[in-house]
Amino acid sequence: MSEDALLSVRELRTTFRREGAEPLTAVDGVSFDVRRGQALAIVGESGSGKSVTMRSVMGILPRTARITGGQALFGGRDLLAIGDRELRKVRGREIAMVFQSAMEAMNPTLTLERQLTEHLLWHGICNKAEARKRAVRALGDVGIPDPEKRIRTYPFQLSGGMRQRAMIAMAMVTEPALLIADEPTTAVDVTVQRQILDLLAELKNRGTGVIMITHDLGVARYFCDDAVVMYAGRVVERAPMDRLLDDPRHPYSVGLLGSGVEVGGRDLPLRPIPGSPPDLSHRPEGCPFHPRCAQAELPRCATEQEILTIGPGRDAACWKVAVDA
Amino acid sequence: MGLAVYLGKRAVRLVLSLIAVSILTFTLLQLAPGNFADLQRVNSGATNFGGVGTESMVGELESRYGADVPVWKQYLIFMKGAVVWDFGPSYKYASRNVQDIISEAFPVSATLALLAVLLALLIAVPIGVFAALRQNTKTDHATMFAVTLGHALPSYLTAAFMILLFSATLKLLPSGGWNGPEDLILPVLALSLGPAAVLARYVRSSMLETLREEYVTAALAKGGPRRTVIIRHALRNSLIPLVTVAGPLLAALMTGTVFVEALLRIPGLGLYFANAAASRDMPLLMGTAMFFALILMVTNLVVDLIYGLLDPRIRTVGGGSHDGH
Amino acid sequence: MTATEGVEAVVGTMSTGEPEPIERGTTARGPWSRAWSRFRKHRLAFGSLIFCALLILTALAAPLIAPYGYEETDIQHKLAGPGAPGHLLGTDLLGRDILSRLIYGLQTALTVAFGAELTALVLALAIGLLAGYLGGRVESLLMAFTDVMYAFPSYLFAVVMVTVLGRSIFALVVAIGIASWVTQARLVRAQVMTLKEREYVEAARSMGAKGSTIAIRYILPNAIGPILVTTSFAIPAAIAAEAGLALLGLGVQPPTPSWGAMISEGSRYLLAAPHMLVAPAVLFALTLLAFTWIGDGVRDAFDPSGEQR
Amino acid sequence: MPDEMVRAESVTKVFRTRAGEVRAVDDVSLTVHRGETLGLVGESGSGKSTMARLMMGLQTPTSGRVEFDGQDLNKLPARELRMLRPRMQMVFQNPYGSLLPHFSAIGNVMEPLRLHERGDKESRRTKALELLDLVGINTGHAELYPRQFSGGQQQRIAIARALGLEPDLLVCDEPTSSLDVSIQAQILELFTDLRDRLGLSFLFISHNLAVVERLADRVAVMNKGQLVEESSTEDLFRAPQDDYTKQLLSAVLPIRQDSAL
Repeated sequence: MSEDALLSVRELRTTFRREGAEPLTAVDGVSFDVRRGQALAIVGESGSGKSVTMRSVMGILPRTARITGGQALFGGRDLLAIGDRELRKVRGREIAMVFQSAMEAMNPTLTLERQLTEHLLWHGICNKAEARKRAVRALGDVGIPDPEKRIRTYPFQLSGGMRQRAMIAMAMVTEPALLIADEPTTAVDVTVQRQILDLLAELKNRGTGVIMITHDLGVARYFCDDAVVMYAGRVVERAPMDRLLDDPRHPYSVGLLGSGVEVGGRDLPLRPIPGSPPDLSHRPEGCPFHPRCAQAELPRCATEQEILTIGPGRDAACWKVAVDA
Repeated sequence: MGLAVYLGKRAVRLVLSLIAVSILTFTLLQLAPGNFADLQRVNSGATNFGGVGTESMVGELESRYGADVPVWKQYLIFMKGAVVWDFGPSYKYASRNVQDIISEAFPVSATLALLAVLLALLIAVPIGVFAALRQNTKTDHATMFAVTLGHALPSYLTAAFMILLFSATLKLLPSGGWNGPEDLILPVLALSLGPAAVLARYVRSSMLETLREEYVTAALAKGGPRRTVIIRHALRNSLIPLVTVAGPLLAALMTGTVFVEALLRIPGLGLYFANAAASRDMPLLMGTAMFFALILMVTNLVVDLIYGLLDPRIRTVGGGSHDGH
Repeated sequence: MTATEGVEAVVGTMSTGEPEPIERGTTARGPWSRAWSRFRKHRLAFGSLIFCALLILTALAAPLIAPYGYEETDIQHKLAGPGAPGHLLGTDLLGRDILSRLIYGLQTALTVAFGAELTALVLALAIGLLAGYLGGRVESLLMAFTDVMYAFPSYLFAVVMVTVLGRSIFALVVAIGIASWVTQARLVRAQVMTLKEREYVEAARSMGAKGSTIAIRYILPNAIGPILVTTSFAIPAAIAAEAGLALLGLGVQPPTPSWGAMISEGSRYLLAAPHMLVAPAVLFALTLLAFTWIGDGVRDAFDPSGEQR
Repeated sequence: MPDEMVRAESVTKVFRTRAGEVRAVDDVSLTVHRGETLGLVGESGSGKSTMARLMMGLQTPTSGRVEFDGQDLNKLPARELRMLRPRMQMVFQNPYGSLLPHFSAIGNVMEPLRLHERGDKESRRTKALELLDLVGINTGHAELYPRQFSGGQQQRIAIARALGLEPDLLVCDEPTSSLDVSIQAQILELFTDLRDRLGLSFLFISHNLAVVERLADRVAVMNKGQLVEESSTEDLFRAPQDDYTKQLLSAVLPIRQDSAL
């Protein structure tokens, strides 16, 4: 499975140090693969650990965080083992990142030019004049009109949609093999959302692998090929995107879909999951979802959880699903 | 809003504030007990005037100091002079005009204040950045402890400890006076510690705030070397608001050197002001108060302008949003 | 790894929903009880609180504790060093007991500081709340006035006030109080302005609450934390201001003792009698530090992330 | 009894900012009928939140009038407007921000009852406990403070508070958009349940078309301060007339394979 994978994450575990308390496990044994020219959705609600997972791979966690186990294989190297110096050469050059809000992810006091060219220079990809040319081209590619002029402006002088495009240009200017997009459309209006996704789809068609972190199942379905569902720091289900949405298996995935409202679904009954996601410092033993799960069977669900293969390219972290399959 | 309009508005506000300050001070001083001729007598050391001669003498003095006209007229006369830099003769230093005293004594205070602020910045910026980068470590706590000391002790108390140490015990430095460059050392050191503490605390928290910004993470995600990211993205943006603190500190120091001047017998403007108050030298008191208020206001205005220049967000809006305090 | 973020920051960036980390638990803990338990954990602040309580008791009971009156002279022992018979900290130029004068000086310092800060707080609260809450023309007027006062260096104003009112404790309270209310009024107003934008104020309006109810029952309790922080730092500042004015010869009328005057005197006889400077300077420094540490504790109690300045 | 609960008649709201005048709401007429749920849809900056505040009488329109049950809100003296408030209540986007942080959950729910002097302290307490129970908050947690609850629970408390005065009209401004999907579904269920049980009139504001479709009887669409379309929910989603509405609808990304679109 991982032979043609661009990035293979295996058993990743990340914890956060806390003052006067046990470390908090934010990511617990997460594994997945991303292939060239394909998009993987990491789906989950707040606190599910989806952002921390990707920040662990990128090595941009806060100081209080520690990666305590796992591998992230990329181009024959384990990103978690090569050290910050080597990782820095990958970061921004071979793996780039797009954030939720360009307003926050772009420095308000530096011009677009500075921000779109600085990493070309850091990585020694080209000289300053060439970098500027590439930056202008990148801005044009993402559909910003008059890029020659716009490159001299500051991020706050652009509209929300344009700013988001500029951030994508900033990520793409080094032509990375893998793009990590962290909720790239959450902060924009629906009418802009589609344009941003189409822009990213173009990159995908050119062979870039994409990991998209999202809580929006509609966005995931529109853009992604495969999906990983996370809950309380763990992967609960992994499946091709369409299969997940049309035939979810893990009780949490089922609940998530039952909670999602969509246009045209007025007469479908809502089936919300009762209760709220656990506080990571009080994560239930065994399957973290069992206290909210209608099908939970004690004591087994409260003591163990393992990931079982339930079909081609499909796994679920629920023994009951495997029994049914 | 154009810069010219903005400047014009600020200038009008400044003049109005100055007028308000002058009326306030003038009125208050009118309420002070005793007429100025009594004071004149006290100041000249005479004890038994009495008799007819005195009355004529008082009349003579009154007309010399322009006190024989109604109060409102006195105020107008004062303002008319003030506009052309003429505050009239001092009571206490009867042979000198107030403006000459200011011209002579202010450079002394200004030198002390400028040197102290420069020293404070030199101490504070590295300390603040250092503490921020090591947040919640022992180094950070120790640094912040030292900062609290600097913060809590007023300049004259620091100066007192310094003369105990450097003059009385080690006999390295003179314990006061104003004769040579070595007399600068104690007052500048003593004056700089308080501002250094304020600035260091500010730099630390501003730096912490900036380091938490998503654009710093984004810059790291682009593969920026840590040092470069810290300097170009974090430090730069966290030092911009420092102007708003350093400026008023400078202004406060320009007028706040008085205590150290008094303790170390330095002939600065502060000392004259204090003596003027103690000996009820109204023209000197009025003149210095107005001068100090002017200095404070101009400094604040300059700070706002510099702030606007440094931060493109404010620069384009026209600089009106920031108050500078 | 990036350098310097706390767990809160991560939770902040990861969460797409909840505004701040939820503190779950089954015991009800209001803002005040949380603040107090945080304050108690701040050892330096808690120790300082005890120390300052002792200082206040000493000042209240000065006549009982001080071995001599502050004017009493011992002609036999002028400029006696520390440890001289009957004079633990020595005597001054006139043979007055330094320890006794320090204790009475403490009385002066604390009376002036607390009086001044009370004055400042009342003025600041009234003006800040009115301006922040009423808005409109009242606010413009009050704030224009505050701005003028702000442009006036506070110690200059204090000096002018003492000149006008004379050298008494009352004059110092008024002078320092009036000189320091401006900063606080601006803070109160800023707080009120921030809180006024909070959704709960709009929610209260939509419930049909009156302006005065909103200002006093909803806004004030939430503004009080930051105000308390400023006030606790203002106390040592006022103590320093009293001593500073005394240093300039504008403090209380001698022979009533004041630490500033004692320091000023001490510095003049530095070489002959350094003990005259050492004792007041050290006690003064300790007092200021203790009050400042209390302020630190209060700040950490109300603003645990340490972000507000 | 007139059929109209609240009616806005060509209201315009202009805000003066440093950047110049902003027409947040531009000549909009909108009516919520008794017992119906009106959905108000728009993107950020469309003026929908301002419209909600105008209809609540929380802001004064620059021109036009708003009538609640036949009374012109902007002509009423402040005191009488306050007396009218119990009949119209509001639920906000950010539940934590809208609760009083220094009051416990039950204190928050009791506060409007206290303001309008409903019953004595004991009866207010009893009523508040009933309300908390109604919205699904464990009454054993009534003494906890807002920050000790999760976002979804905070929104439940805010709803309980809004219901305490037994309003005729409930205005909800993006009440689920700060919540996670699974929590959003719980709150939507709660709204549906409350509406059926209490017969409230609802003004429900959201940028989420699916949420509005599920709850509303009629839908109004705003864009750049103007009302661009208004019709029954069914018609609007089946056959949108306005270009902007069409654009909004076509931007929706379906989740299920068998979705109607």
